[in-house]
Amino acid sequence: MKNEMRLDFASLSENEAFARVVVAAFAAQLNPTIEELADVKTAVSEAVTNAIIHGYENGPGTIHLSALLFEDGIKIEIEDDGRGIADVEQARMPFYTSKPELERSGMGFTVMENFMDEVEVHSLPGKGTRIVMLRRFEARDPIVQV
Amino acid sequence: MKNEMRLDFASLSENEAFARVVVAAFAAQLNPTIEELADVKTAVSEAVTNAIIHGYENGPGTIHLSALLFEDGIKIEIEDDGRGIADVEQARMPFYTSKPELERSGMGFTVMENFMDEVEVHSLPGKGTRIVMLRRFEARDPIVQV
Amino acid sequence: IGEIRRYLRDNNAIRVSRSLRDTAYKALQAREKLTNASGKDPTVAEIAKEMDLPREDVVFALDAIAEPVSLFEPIYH
Ligand SMILES: Nc1ncnc2c1ncn2[C@@H]1O[C@H](COP(=O)(O)OP(=O)(O)O)[C@@H](O)[C@H]1O
Ligand SMILES: Nc1ncnc2c1ncn2[C@@H]1O[C@H](COP(=O)(O)OP(=O)(O)O)[C@@H](O)[C@H]1O
Ligand SMILES: [Mg+2]
Ligand SMILES: [Mg+2]
Repeated sequence: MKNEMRLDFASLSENEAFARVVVAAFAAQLNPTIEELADVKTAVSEAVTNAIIHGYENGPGTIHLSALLFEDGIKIEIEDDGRGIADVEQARMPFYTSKPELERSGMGFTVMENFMDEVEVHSLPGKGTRIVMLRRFEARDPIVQV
Repeated sequence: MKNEMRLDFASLSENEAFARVVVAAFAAQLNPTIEELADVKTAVSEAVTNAIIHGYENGPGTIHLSALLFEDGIKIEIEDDGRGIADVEQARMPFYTSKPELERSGMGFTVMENFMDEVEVHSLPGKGTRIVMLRRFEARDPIVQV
Repeated sequence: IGEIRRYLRDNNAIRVSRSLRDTAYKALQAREKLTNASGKDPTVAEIAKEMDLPREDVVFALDAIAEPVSLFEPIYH
């Protein structure tokens, strides 16, 4: 199986739940377990929330999401054209947050890394940020495929 | 409220259900009833199925879907870059189908017209087809909004 | 023993397809309950609130038990 989609949506907090379900509905074609899908949804939430809060700083903007299904997993890209990250290594560190005043946990990237098999962060200050995440699902009985 | 999204996806029959869920999850922000949502989903199914079967004739292609939420309704556009329709008026007639050998009902456009408040069909042979549909929802108490 | 447990767990892992149907049936029950209580068809948000789930999740689940997708398509195509 090979399938792909691309979604652009407004950077609004209402759209975080929307983006999560879009990815879930797409990934559901691989008939993952509830756990596997929950992991992917959580990672998507973190990346989309970051784009809204940090990328566009709650201002207007468009978030680009794409997903590619392959035999045993999904690759997801979440991109914003926002302010970007100057020091990606620091940003990925557990507990690091540039907005402590918002009582953010600084654990977004750590969550993505834990719930996905691969996480790449590409960012250019002033240009935007692109997160590429990959998650493999365990082999499953094709009979139960939806 | 004003919100919008654009989705591109592969012309595969699996994606008919996917497109339907995407639109329904987006429209859910307006707090419709299940019935209202079911109407919209049915119309989306018909338009997407047409793009897959008639537009791209089950071959490869990309389907473009966009949705705009406004105060009391949703506007949806579904577009393909496929073979197009030479005679739109004829195509919209109840029971007309160009593929009777597939035992198609010819009722797709009629269903869209019945379930949506407005349906426009723009098509150019050899270029593609764009369906623009509008559906208004009953006014709802914003207090129940989650 | 650990391996056996893992085997059992993996093989009993509930697929999303099944959990969606469960959620959908619960949503229909919630809808009926709310309809009986208020006398009118509840909105998706009201059902979601009753179930303590995001409304998008309710919508997604309901699609899993959606009646005929295309009312007029032959079932055997
Ligand atoms: N899309 C983004 N655009 C700009 N900066 C970002 C983006 N995503 C993450 N960051 C930066 O990386 C930091 C760490 O992100 P994260 O681990 O999710 O923690 P938190 O969101 O709680 O701050 C953020 O505080 C922010 O400075
Ligand atoms: N996206 C499209 N691209 C090309 N032709 C289309 C498209 N949508 C509809 N048509 C034409 O319009 C006709 C009527 O469509 P419809 O009412 O959905 O009936 P059916 O799909 O059962 O044939 C189709 O048979 C086809 O010839
Ligand atoms: Mg974060
Ligand atoms: Mg049709």
